[in-house]
Amino acid sequence: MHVPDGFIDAPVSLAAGAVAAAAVAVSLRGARRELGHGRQQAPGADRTAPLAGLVAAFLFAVQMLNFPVAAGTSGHLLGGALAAVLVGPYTGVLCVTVVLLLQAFLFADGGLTALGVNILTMAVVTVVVAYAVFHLLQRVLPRGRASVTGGAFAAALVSVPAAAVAFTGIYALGGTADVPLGRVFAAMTGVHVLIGLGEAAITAATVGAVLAVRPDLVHAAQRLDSPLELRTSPAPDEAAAPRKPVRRLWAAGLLLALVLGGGVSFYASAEPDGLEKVAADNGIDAQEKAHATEGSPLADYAVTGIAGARLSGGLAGVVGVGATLAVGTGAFLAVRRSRAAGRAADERS
Amino acid sequence: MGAAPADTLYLPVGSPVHRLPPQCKIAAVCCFVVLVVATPREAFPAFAAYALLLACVAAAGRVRPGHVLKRMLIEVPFVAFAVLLPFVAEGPRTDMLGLSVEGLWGAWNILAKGTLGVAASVLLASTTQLRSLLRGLERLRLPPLLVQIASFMLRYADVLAGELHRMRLARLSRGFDARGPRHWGVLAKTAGALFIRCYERGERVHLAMLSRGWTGTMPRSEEEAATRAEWATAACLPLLALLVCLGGWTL
Amino acid sequence: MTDPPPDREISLEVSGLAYAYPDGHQALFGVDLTVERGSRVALLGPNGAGKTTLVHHLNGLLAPGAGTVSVAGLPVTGEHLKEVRRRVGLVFQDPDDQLFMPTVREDVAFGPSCAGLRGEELASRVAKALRQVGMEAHADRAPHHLSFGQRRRVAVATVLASHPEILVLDEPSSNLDPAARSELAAILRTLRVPDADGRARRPTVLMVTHDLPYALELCPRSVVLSGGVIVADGGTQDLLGDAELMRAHRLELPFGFDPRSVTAPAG
Amino acid sequence: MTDPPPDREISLEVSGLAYAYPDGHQALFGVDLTVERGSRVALLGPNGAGKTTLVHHLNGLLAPGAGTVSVAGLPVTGEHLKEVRRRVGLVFQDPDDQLFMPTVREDVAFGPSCAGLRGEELASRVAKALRQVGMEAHADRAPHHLSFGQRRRVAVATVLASHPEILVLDEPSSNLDPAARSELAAILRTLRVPDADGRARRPTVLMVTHDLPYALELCPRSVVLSGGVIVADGGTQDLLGDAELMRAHRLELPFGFDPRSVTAPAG
Ligand SMILES: Nc1ncnc2c1ncn2[C@@H]1O[C@H](COP(=O)(O)OP(=O)(O)OP(=O)(O)O)[C@@H](O)[C@H]1O
Ligand SMILES: Nc1ncnc2c1ncn2[C@@H]1O[C@H](COP(=O)(O)OP(=O)(O)OP(=O)(O)O)[C@@H](O)[C@H]1O
Ligand SMILES: [Mg+2]
Ligand SMILES: [Mg+2]
Repeated sequence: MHVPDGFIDAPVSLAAGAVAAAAVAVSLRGARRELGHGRQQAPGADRTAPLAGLVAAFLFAVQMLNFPVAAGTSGHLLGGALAAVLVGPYTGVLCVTVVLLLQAFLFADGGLTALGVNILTMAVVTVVVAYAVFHLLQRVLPRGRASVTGGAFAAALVSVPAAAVAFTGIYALGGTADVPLGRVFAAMTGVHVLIGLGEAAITAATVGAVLAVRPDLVHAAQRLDSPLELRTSPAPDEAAAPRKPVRRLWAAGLLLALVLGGGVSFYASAEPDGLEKVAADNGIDAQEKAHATEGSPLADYAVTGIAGARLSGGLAGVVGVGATLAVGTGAFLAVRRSRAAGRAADERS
Repeated sequence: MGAAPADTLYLPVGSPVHRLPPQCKIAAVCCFVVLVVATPREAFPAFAAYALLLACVAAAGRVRPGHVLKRMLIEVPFVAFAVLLPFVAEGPRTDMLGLSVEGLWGAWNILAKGTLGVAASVLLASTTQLRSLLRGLERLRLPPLLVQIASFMLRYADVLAGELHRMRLARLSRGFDARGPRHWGVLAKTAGALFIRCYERGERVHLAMLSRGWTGTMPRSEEEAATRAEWATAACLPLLALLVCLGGWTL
Repeated sequence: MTDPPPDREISLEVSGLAYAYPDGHQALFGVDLTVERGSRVALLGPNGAGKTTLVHHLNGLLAPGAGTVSVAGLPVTGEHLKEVRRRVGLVFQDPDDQLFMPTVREDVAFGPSCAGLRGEELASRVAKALRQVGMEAHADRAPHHLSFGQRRRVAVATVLASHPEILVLDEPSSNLDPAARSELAAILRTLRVPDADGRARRPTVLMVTHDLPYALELCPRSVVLSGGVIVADGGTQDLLGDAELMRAHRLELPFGFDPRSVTAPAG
Repeated sequence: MTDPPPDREISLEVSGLAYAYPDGHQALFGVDLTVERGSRVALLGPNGAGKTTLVHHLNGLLAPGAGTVSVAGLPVTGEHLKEVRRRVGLVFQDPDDQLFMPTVREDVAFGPSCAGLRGEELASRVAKALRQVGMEAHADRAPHHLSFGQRRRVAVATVLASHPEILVLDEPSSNLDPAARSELAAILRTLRVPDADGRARRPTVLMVTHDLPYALELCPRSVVLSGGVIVADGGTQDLLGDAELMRAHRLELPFGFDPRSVTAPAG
């Protein structure tokens, strides 16, 4: 859903930029408060940047799980809901913003002039909507881990179509192509409800896994604190009764498996023989595969993230440029023809 | 770490473009793209002129055309979208194929501007090192907290890659190979565990930094602000683009 | 080395192995090594000698730049990789490299279940391996929440549970407490693994270590790798007694230890 | 323990320290420990005893659940953290946790440059630390491309370069080759660090280790931590000689080593 340059006209892009900047400024203030506590934290240390950076890196990695949803549109995790639940709304906005910023500058994913639009829809709207939904649900649902996981699921599910709606709104104001708005709306929300399902399942699975092992890391969850025991000689039997996070993790894993399976099989349906390949290329192994001994998700961005193994090298670039020229020529011819028609009409009258 | 991600994006050839301070380049590219977007879509020669400008920059930066094209893969989803436009848009239709005229215009607009935007960003990323890009953004008054989050993100991207790599080797050495849907469960579980693993590894790295006296800002070598001459050099691109843009409006 | 008599099976055979890492750093410069089935061999050498690099080749995690590696007669390439990995159990030098599942139990079960084990049999295999390293009490915890030494033990358990015919251990005793160290030695000495015909046989053990007394205690034969080549190969007691050789390859004997004063326990 | 005589400076003072990890697992149950300035103390104990947890408190990386920690008279809390971390140099048990910069040189320079060192002085400090651990040749490589033992050495160098008045080392000798091990011992024995008045003084050393002979060689005093509490504290030779105590806490002496037969080198 990264909007490129030229999709939204200049004035609206700039206005969106201004609004996004304001939202980021607000988040900057809020974030310092948000990440300033937690038990694991070293007293007084400033962990905002490192931990937000880590969440951003994770979002960046999961955003590379790209799966085409319908012709020409590919879905990937937006991550807004995940960020909102894990680190809170303000830091969440910052994390997603940073991801978008780096994607635009380092990988040309999303236009520079469209940065405002992208931040507004994918960082601000998703995070705010997700957090609102999540917060609301936490109020009504009974306290407990299941509620947190369920809340995360719902929040993510709603956040993605919300972003699509926001985008449609912006498009209505400053879209450059005259596509019927109703259709844009229907297509966008339709597709994004699908993407939202994927997003919701992955978000819930991740939050569930984190809850099971490190509940303190989930910004929105209350911690189950037990008082410290003090003694002066070693315990007779060191083996404290272990808790059992197994089942939850298993469930989370299964859920995630279903979703990834679903997403990936979309891909695979076009290429049934490639099932195995796709599982390896687009599954979790995506980033690790190309660089067996060294590398970074960043390095593989264009290759595995965007076009998979099917389009190689410059071919796709050539296709892009070729298509640009072809459409341009078409438009040019159309203009000439309509001008000529106009002139003919003038002459006749 | 740090150096690795730059390997495939950044082209380490010394050129005048590479040597320009990052903040100048970023500002120039941003202005350029804004101008491109602001150009009326009917001004065909203007777009040709923009493309020519970028080609000149690429030549000056010794960036091979193949490199730019390869990086432009990113555009593919939108090329597909644009190709659909002429079929779905409203308004009068052409005689050939019954395409929507308005749709054709829309497609052309998106593709031309999008392509130029992508090419400009690719040139920026090819001639500017990751870390100096961040420094440039910082100099352009991007809030320091955002810059810090970004630099940590880049560092942790390596942690993440490292963890993924370790997990993969560990699976392999115990006889696992991903074959078909039966193994998605394992892969999915890996994804779930990845977050915690990375988070905790990141936490430990952060602790290590703290224990060596880190207080929130990376130590970095002082460097001077860009000179007037450097700003002037970088300004060539947007200035020429401004001329082109104005030309486009007056045509 | 002379050719082994024909009735002796060869577990590991490395010849002319050279390898350079992708960053261009060459770590191995032509390594030849033969290990007989059922024997225990220590691989000694200074830091950065290439021990880990060599060991990763034995499991096909790295592909030789030059030379060949074969395991139990199978060349370690493409089609045989799966079989080779089934036969070779590798304990990584860094336990974090080895453990990746959400709980200790699942991690230990991973290898056997990849090999097709299920249900009761799997559970008992896992329980036994965890008992051997004294980690039953922690079976349901997350591996990355354990102490370093506990993680090392789980790493050993993951391999024990797979019943590999060849055990390759990269510094298994580091970060273990002294009791765990000698328990591990006892395990390695008494371990028997069923072979293809179901007979219990002694597994082949190749152990990288910097702990020379430990090598002497466990391995009758030692090989010294230094600077990417094998520089010595022979009886452990002889090698450790050769002060000049030891010094030349940064293998000084520890404080208060004399290799000639002790005899290795039998087994 | 009785109160130390008033003229002795106290480097580390821990009292009633208890801590539970965020997943609820309690690791320390009330630890009391006092270490005098300039002394070398070994911290022994089985895997999972809580040694690493304790050590992380000495640098303010973990905040006590109960009890207090103070370093050189400063309580390890909020406003003093910066000063405490300047004074305490911590070598992590896992070198991968410690090394995070793109090159070895930058990593070693990180600490001193956080403390404000620049230019020539910084460069010579870094060069010296790398020379001490024998890693000058690798200064421009990436830390994660080194062998495990090489990474451990760089981790030690990062701390040496910061000239800390108190050195806390978590299993510094594991994965080091035997020569590097005794070089490290020599470094620790001869290290002098300038104090506030510029006089060269012996740093306080607290070393976690499972290598009992090494502890005896280096540290006159030992403390045994087991099950999250201190169970013994005294002269190393005495403690190692107490077979029952050792056995009870999984600290068997290694094969071929008799603590009574040797005397620790002076220094
Ligand atoms: N991933 C890597 N990339 C580049 N070089 C590497 C990598 N891993 C190891 N090396 C280099 O290869 C050489 C051999 O490394 P290896 O890890 O095999 O040593 P080792 O004998 O296992 O040492 P140690 O006892 O310290 O574990 C070293 O010089 C090391 O710096
Ligand atoms: N991050 C963590 N989360 C939860 N529990 C932990 C964590 N780290 C350690 N523990 C537990 O706390 C206890 C003490 O761990 P610690 O790492 O301090 O042991 P240690 O004495 O350093 O052991 P070793 O000799 O193996 O390094 C162990 O039982 C361990 O399982
Ligand atoms: Mg090694
Ligand atoms: Mg420890």
